[in-house]
Amino acid sequence: MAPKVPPQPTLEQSSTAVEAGHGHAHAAPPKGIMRWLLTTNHKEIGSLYLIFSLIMFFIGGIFALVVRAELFQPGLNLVNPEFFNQMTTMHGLIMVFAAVMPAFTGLANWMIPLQIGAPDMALPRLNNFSFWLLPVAFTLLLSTLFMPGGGPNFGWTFYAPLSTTYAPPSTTFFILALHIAGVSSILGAINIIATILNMRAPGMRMMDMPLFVWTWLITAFLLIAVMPVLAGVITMMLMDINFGTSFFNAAGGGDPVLFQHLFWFFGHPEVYIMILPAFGIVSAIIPAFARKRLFGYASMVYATSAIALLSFLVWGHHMFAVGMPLAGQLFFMYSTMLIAVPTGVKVFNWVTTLFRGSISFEPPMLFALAFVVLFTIGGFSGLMLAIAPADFQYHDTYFVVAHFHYVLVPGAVFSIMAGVYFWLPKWTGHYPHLRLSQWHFWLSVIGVNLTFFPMHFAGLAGMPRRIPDYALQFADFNLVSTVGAFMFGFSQLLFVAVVVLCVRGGKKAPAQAWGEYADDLEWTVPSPAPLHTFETPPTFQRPAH
Amino acid sequence: MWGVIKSVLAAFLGVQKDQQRRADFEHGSAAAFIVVGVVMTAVLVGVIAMVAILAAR
Amino acid sequence: MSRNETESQDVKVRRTVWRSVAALVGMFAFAFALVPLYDVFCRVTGINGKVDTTAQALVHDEVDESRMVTVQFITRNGSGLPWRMDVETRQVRVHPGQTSEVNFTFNNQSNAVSWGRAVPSVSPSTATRHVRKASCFCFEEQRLEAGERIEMPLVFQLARDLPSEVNTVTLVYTLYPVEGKQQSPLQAGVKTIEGDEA
Amino acid sequence: MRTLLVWLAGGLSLVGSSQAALASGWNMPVGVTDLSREIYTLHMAIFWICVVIGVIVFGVMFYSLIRYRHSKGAKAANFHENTTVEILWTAVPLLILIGMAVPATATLQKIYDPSDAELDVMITGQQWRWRYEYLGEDVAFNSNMSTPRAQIRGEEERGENYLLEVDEPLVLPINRKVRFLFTSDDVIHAWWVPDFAVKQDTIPGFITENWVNINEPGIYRGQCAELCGVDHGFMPIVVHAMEEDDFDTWLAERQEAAAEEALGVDREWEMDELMERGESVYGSICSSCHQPEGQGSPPAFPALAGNEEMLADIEWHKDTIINGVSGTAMPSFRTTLNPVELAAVITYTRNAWGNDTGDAVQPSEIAERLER
Repeated sequence: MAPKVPPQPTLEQSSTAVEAGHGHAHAAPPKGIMRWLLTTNHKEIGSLYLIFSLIMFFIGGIFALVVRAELFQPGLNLVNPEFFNQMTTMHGLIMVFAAVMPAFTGLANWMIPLQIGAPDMALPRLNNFSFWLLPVAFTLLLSTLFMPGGGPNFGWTFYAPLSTTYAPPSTTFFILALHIAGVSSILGAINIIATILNMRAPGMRMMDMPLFVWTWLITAFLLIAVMPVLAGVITMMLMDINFGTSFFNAAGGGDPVLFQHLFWFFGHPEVYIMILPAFGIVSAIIPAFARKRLFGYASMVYATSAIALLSFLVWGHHMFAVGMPLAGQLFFMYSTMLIAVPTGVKVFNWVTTLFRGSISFEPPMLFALAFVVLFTIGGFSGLMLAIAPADFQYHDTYFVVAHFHYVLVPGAVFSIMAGVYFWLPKWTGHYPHLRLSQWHFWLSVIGVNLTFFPMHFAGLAGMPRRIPDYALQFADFNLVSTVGAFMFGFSQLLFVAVVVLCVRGGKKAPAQAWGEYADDLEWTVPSPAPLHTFETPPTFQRPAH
Repeated sequence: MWGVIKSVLAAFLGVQKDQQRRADFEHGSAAAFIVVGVVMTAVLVGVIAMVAILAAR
Repeated sequence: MSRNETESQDVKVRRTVWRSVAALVGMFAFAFALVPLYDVFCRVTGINGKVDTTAQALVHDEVDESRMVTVQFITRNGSGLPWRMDVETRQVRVHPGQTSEVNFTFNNQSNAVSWGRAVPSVSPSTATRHVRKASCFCFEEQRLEAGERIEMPLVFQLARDLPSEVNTVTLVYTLYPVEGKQQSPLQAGVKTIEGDEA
Repeated sequence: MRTLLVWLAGGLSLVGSSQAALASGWNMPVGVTDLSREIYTLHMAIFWICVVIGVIVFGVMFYSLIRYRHSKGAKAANFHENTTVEILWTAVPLLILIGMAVPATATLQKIYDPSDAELDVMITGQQWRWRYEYLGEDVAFNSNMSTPRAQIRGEEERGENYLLEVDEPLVLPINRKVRFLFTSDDVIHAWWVPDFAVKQDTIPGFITENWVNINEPGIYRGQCAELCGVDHGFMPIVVHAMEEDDFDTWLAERQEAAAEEALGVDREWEMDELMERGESVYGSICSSCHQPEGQGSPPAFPALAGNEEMLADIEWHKDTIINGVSGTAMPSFRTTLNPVELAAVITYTRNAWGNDTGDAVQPSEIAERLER
């Protein structure tokens, strides 16, 4: 299956000291599209991942705007409920599996080898393969929208039996697409683990690694632990749909609730898969612009591991309304409340890093600061949701929608943007356009809060999730949300503009682009980073301060 | 061994002195920490489950 | 980097990869293992009102005459089975420890043979473990000829250690067709022909 | 310490409830049961705890952002760990959480008390309506959304209870413990009335339970809270809570009406009568899937207008409606519709929208078929 790959460059010359653009002794890469199809270079694959996820972010965003436009006013105004359900489902699936996860994988591809002083990923050809699985998977997934009966319409959580016995015929393709995307994530995770464990620069121990590398290592372990469970669940669905088994079908002695247990056993760690790398990015940016070492590096590592372990024990809090016995309800309530402690530790560490620093507000810092505030708000609503009796009122309402969007949009997505702004000088050799970046930031922050803050109120007032039309008392909240959503959506065009402008030119950036507190290994190579770096391993020195 | 347990316990709370941490990583083996970590997670599960079952009575 | 070091790194990478793959395979298998594990867990703890479907021995110890518990029976029809299911009495009042018998009737109202299965569920879930059934049709596939009517008993007992706050136990049976075993008269004919050829 | 925390939480929630009165429609309803009030108090307590933590954390953060600006010449300090502080900020949240877990556990224990119910109501979710059965009382009915489609499409002005109104509300007595048994005929739904703080999934093939003891008479509205297909947004719940005497009168009336309807089975029905009744049954039960004009929405919901299989074989037609089709969204209507309704709707679908077969199916015929 793996594409034919050009011969590996031989190690003749250290390129760290060599200026980009000349002096390369490498075999000339294939030209045009073949270059991208066949590339095994971690930087190029990283760029591919990032471009792919940006495209998917817009596609998922358009779906979200269809949903928001329909909800602008009461009544069925634009789309029918059937298509509305397909839009909510596709929005969730695309954003989770095709936008946020590949974006983090892209950043990992670009930055992990640079941050640990490795010449490339451990398995470059596998790397190429795992990327190219993604366009296949999501072209297939998107094509289900045009199939008879439409695409998946059962929500991104695809609860059985709505997703099995009562599903549209295209569900088999949905399962196949998810399988392919899952294989891609798993291969990516194996590659990252192999790289981090084996390819660190001499002298760099685990506890010397930048936090982005640490959080990704833990994320990769989570991926290996839970993606096979997802694969198992969708395989069971496939068998229920096509081969007459009854895993989730009560008529044959199965149990629909089992589906939810299995799904959330995957699903809750999945939530952390989407946020742990964000912690790593923010932990790199805040010290850089506070000009002060990160407070409690070790406790950050430990807290991340603790969150990862605890994430396997809390899945039942998604299911407080299915009728679990009291002891189960209490178990999941307690364990969920417990997970707030290490998460709190992280926030306290960031704030203490800021305390008595020397703070400036460059674009990456703006996004990182917004991340800390807004992610914490999402954490608070998460804590409220953990209280099982109160969850009977919150469950499956817009309060939940507000909660997880606060964690995922100004959480995961803002951290990705912060990371992109932070590393753009390294990638392109230019600083991002300052004014445009600031406009992008402020419009995004205002848009995000306009969109998602009113959802708290709508949910508390009683608006259920995933409805295409609503009672009149929710009208004002929804109107504001829709306005905010369009503002947020269109302001992302500025992001594209900033990135494109930055690639084409702008203020030149030096190797150490963000000052002496952004001092991980990636800042020792020239900006822009040449195609091949660290072919001679650097000597790792612990930071002086 | 006690040192390892203490370190892992500290890790659960997210508290660890830099010095202690350096000591851990110079002397202890990674495997020991992972094993103790998993065992402690199991213990934690047991404790939460016990509290939950007691409270459910 | 010397040739030797590169090789040793390759070996290390390979080892990491194989370990990851082993973990992957393990987790995939674990996902499937969760299905029976969950089942066992449910039966042991009574979560979900999932009932032990094997016949259990009744315990002949003292009847707790100080307590009366109402046992309700509800029958429901899942879609696609032309049967009528009835229970002779909608509810009985019993003492914990007392053995009772209730008759259920199944009636195939179509003019073709068909298979059905009654799926049981108990509420409240804390009571599930304390319902002992000596004879039960639950989960067993039943075959009824066209127009056939059968009567089946449920012999049960509530355990004496039924939690004290439970004073009503509800048993619901939902009748479902057995997938792949239903046949219209036409299909039955086709099947015979195929059988002949074989 | 624990009591202190509980008091603190209680005190804070008092502040909260006075504010909530000002901003009703922005917050969780206090509700009309003891438990809903307790849950509201928990909600406000945890909310104010979050606010206090938020004020402290964001306070320190924004103070730092303003006070230690690089542009104002701030010089960074050089510290990066402090075990005392770290232990403190791990231990304090832990204590706060324990303080929250205690009252939450107490409330959960009350919710999980199934004892001493005076009335049992079985609630069945079905795409896309609710069915209520008063167990042992011989009263059962379906509850469909009654908001006209024209309002949804914006062709009519929307009423006050747009999307939150039904043809037949669930009627319950106040001051009696009512036990609900939940199940579903097809997919998972969730029955939710915010004023009762009851939200329970209905799971096909399984039964779950919950209960309510309403303190005040009134009309309470809720919605399905689990995605259940196309019309998930259109299966509201309305509960009419009555004084106990009024409830008993209502129940007796319903029993009488059911008995009367049963008498109608034996007589011969005219075609017009059947068509009229059938149209109303079709409108409330069938049209959400098979569409008002019988055009269906294939492949999930076949068209009935001009459906050759159905028109050619009346026995198959009756069989399909009475028993449903396994593995599809077509449920069994054996018990959810009475013989009159079954006969009427079969007659209607065989004669409406140009299906003019002229067949009139008599209720007595259906009743005989159900009994045989």
